[in-house]
Amino acid sequence: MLIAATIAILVVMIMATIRAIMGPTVYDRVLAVNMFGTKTVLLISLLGFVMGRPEFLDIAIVYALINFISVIGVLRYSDNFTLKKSEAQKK
Amino acid sequence: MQVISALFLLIGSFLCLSGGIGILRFPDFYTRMHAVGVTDTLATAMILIGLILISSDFLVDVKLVIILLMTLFISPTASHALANAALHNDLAKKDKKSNDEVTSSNS
Amino acid sequence: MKDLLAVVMLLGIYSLLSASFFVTMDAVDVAFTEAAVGAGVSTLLMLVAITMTGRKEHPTRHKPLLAIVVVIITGSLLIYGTLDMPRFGLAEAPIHQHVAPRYINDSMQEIGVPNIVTSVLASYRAFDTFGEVVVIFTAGMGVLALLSMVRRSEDTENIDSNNYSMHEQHLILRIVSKMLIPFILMFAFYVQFHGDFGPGGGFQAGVIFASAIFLYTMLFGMNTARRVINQAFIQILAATGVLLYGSVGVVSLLNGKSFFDYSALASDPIAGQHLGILLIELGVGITVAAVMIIIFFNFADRRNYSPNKDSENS
Amino acid sequence: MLVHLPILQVIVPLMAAPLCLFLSKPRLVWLFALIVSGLSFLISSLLLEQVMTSGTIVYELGGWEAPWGIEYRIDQLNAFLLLIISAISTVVLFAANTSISKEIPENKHTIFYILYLLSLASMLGIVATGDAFNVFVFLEISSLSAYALIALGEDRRALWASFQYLIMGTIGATFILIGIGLMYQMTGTLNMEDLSKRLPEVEQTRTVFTAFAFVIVGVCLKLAMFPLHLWLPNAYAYAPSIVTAFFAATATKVAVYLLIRFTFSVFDLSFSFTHLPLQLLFVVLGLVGIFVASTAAIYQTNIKLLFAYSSIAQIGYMLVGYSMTSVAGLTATLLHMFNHALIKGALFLALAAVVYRIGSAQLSQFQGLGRQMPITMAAIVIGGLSLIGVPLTVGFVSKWYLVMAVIQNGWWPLAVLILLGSLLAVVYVWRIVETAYFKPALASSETIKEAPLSFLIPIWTLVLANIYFGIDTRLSVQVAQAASQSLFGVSP
Amino acid sequence: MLIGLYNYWVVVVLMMVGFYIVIAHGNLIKKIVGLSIFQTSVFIFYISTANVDGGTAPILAEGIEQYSNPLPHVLILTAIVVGIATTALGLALAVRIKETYGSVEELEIQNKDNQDC
Repeated sequence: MLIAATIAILVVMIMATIRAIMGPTVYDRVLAVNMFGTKTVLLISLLGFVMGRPEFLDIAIVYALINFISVIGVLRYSDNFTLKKSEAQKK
Repeated sequence: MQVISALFLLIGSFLCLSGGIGILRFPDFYTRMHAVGVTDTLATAMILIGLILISSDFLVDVKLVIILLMTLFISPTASHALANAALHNDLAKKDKKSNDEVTSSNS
Repeated sequence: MKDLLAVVMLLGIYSLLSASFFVTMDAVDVAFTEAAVGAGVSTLLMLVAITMTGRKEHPTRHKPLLAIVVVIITGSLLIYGTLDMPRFGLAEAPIHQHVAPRYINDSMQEIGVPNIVTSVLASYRAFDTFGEVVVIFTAGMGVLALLSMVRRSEDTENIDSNNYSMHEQHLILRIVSKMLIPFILMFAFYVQFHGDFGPGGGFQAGVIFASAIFLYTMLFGMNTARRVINQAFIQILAATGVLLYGSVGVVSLLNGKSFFDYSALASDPIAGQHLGILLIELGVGITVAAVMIIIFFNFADRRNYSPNKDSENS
Repeated sequence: MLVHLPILQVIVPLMAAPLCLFLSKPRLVWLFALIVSGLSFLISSLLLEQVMTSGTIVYELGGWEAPWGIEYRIDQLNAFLLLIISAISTVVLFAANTSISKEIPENKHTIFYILYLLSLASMLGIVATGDAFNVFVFLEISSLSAYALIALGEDRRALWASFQYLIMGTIGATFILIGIGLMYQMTGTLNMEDLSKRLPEVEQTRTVFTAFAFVIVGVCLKLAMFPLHLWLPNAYAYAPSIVTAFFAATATKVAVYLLIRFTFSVFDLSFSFTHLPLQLLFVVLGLVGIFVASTAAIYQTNIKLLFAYSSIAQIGYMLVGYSMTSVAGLTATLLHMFNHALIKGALFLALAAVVYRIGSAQLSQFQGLGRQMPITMAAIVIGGLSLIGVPLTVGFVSKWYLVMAVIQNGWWPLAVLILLGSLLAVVYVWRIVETAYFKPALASSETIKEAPLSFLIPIWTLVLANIYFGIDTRLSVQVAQAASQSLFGVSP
Repeated sequence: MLIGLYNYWVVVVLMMVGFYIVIAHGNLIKKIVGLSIFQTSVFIFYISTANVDGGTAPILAEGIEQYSNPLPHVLILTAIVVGIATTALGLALAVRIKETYGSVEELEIQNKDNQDC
């Protein structure tokens, strides 16, 4: 079952990657990356069990955190960018 | 225990897959957002609970619970922030089309 | 792909993927670092950088022919080189026969730390790690040399008004982050001191610590962050980490042992090793966290500076 | 403490760098850096003496024996290089405070010295270490500090030059990393001594061949060997003058050292030169480099660029000597490394003095400088003569040994070509002399005074060294010969 | 025999993708991204060599006999740090170049330099 779940997650990761490549808007990509990140957390947790050494879950925690921070980062900086652009258009 | 765990994992995987199909097939950003936002949290929770059920080590359980809690907090927050940002920058349906053309012609 | 923002996000995905690959290859420590550094810090830095350099790549014409030729030659040379390699995963390969067995078999008796990666990193090859800390310190100084500037008061006001509007939108974000930040800091300390037993150590802890500060800065603005963390102080901190690391070596020198010989630190060699590893990991953590913060602050600061200058020019 | 000299050599400047942040005034930092650099010069001379009397010194870091831990292994070659680097660094630093006061904003002086010390320490580290991966780590410290130092230049082109260098340098370092990885995979060890013992067993494999190719290409990128030299001229021309003086005299020498170390010590000689047409390749590339770069130098209007191209040409001479694969050839290369460091150190320092006074290194600005700054210009002239290879200067000594080595191999035409290359040097040196002495001074340059003493002392130290080692060649030749004999395994 | 090597070939392809981006693209940020890919692929190569059939992570635990080789892991930890250091410095340079030249495209920068001369 573990392996089945792992495969399912891998498939979903591929789907997310396709969406991230296709876009079309920034937000779609962010969404896809965010999804990819959460799926990676799951994948790491599952892999720990599949390989029989589940004590390395710290990595999964870091992933979750990093994922959150990078989503915030993208929003913070892409936001600012679009704001500036719209201001420029107004001028 | 094993059976219950397997059940949880199965539901989780199914939700994951449906979310994946959603992000790939839905027509515009907000519907995709809906697909991911809804399935992501629940699927993660399901799979993690499934894992907690089969783990034998206490420390591992604690870490899994931490991950679970964090996903419960972070995932909706991120989705919210994302939707908020999209809305704030006027990513309405009409804009989407023009945006679409610009990026696709470039890539 | 002409949209650099998309490129950076895909790079983030690539980084996450390679980190997952490291996990399947049993390199948990490396996966840890790659996740924190590749997916976290370097993606963030690139994001900040492209807000300044522009998001679109100009559709200039390249002359890819030469590049393709060079790449094909290099690639085929490498493929040619792989032909005589030992098969993937073969236990009889020289790589698993010569130096590594001693690390695996004896490190417990010689150093007494279950995580072999930590014992190799911090004791057998401590000097490499010292070099690594100096590399990161050099990068911090380099970024300072390139981007630091004297802050003017008008800039500061500008930032404030800019940030105010940012904050209004993200009320929920701020609350959740406020809860998360203490947790992240705690986790950083856990990683710092748990490195002997599981994946982790000074470097990873430093990055995680710094990322908590990044989160804070992104949500509450540069000025608030500056009130918490003073630029001069953080520079001193970066230097302190390197010096702490180096002074462990100097102490062993003074005790008549060779550089980084931790057995000189305590009467019992194993205890000495423990103490030495603890101290140098601390040094690594301090320097890495400080340098990451220096780099990020300088990038973020520059961001508020460049638009002003552009408008002056135009 | 004498036992610990090898590590102190590297660790003293390395630890001094962060300490600089604790000092308040830039002037104090300068003094501190100067003392540290002088100290490492002292250590390197002690080391050289120790090596010459008692042979190779091995120092095990962390008390772990060699293939498991990292070891420092100092033989004649390393000791010689250590001496060159620390000596040039000390002399150049002497003039630093005055020079950078005009070229770098005040608030960045402390950072400048930190980066300078890091750069010094890392070059010493590359040379002293006996571990292949440690080489990579220190190579990166050296590169990173170099990028930052170059980017401190006033001209905006410094930034672009630094970026190009960063791209090329990182590609080079990554190639070296790949090469080291392949070697490690075939032997299971990273220690150079151990590698040289274990490589012959697997020498015939394609993997080792690839590893060799990658290491060589990577090092040649760092070396600015002819077709891979594109990053060098701009990087040298737009960096702050002091940085140029330091790097031109030392950085490429370190790369040449790596080339020698990898081909002679890590891979054995027969592998390096018989399996591959390496000898022919290096002779041809070296010669083409000499001619192309010298010709390019003639057409430059910026003197810093001119001497930067001349540096590439000089690397060509070193490569020709190196590829003779004879004791005499290698001796010539080592001698030329030493002599070229003296020559380019003196020339670029003198240029730094000129830039300090007139704010530019354009040839047109040099008109009449022979009268305004007689002492500095005299130094440039002597340096130029040495570059050409006029008797009684160090340049002559190394050219002489090089030609002898080439003739010994029976390659007569090559000797003629080398001498022809020197003629090109005559042309570009003459252009400077002509402008400085035979053209009327510019109206704007009336007020230009002689350079301050803080420049003149280091410049003339190097110029006198140029003449001294050109007449009394015993010391330099003896060390170079001992080093190359030990590399060939010939007992002296 | 050859099947056991496919892992390395994939890595080689990845490396070459990164390498190609570095030398063929004119945008400075793209170049840095390319470098990043190139370096990460080299890391993957190193880590692949460390793998042993049936081995697990090199953290000692009871009842486990076969561990992966820890040395490449240590080397790559160092190399990752070097990578981020290079990236940070490269980006800082790119930012400064944008400020002074007004562009991050290789061709435009070269054109501006040529006009200066």
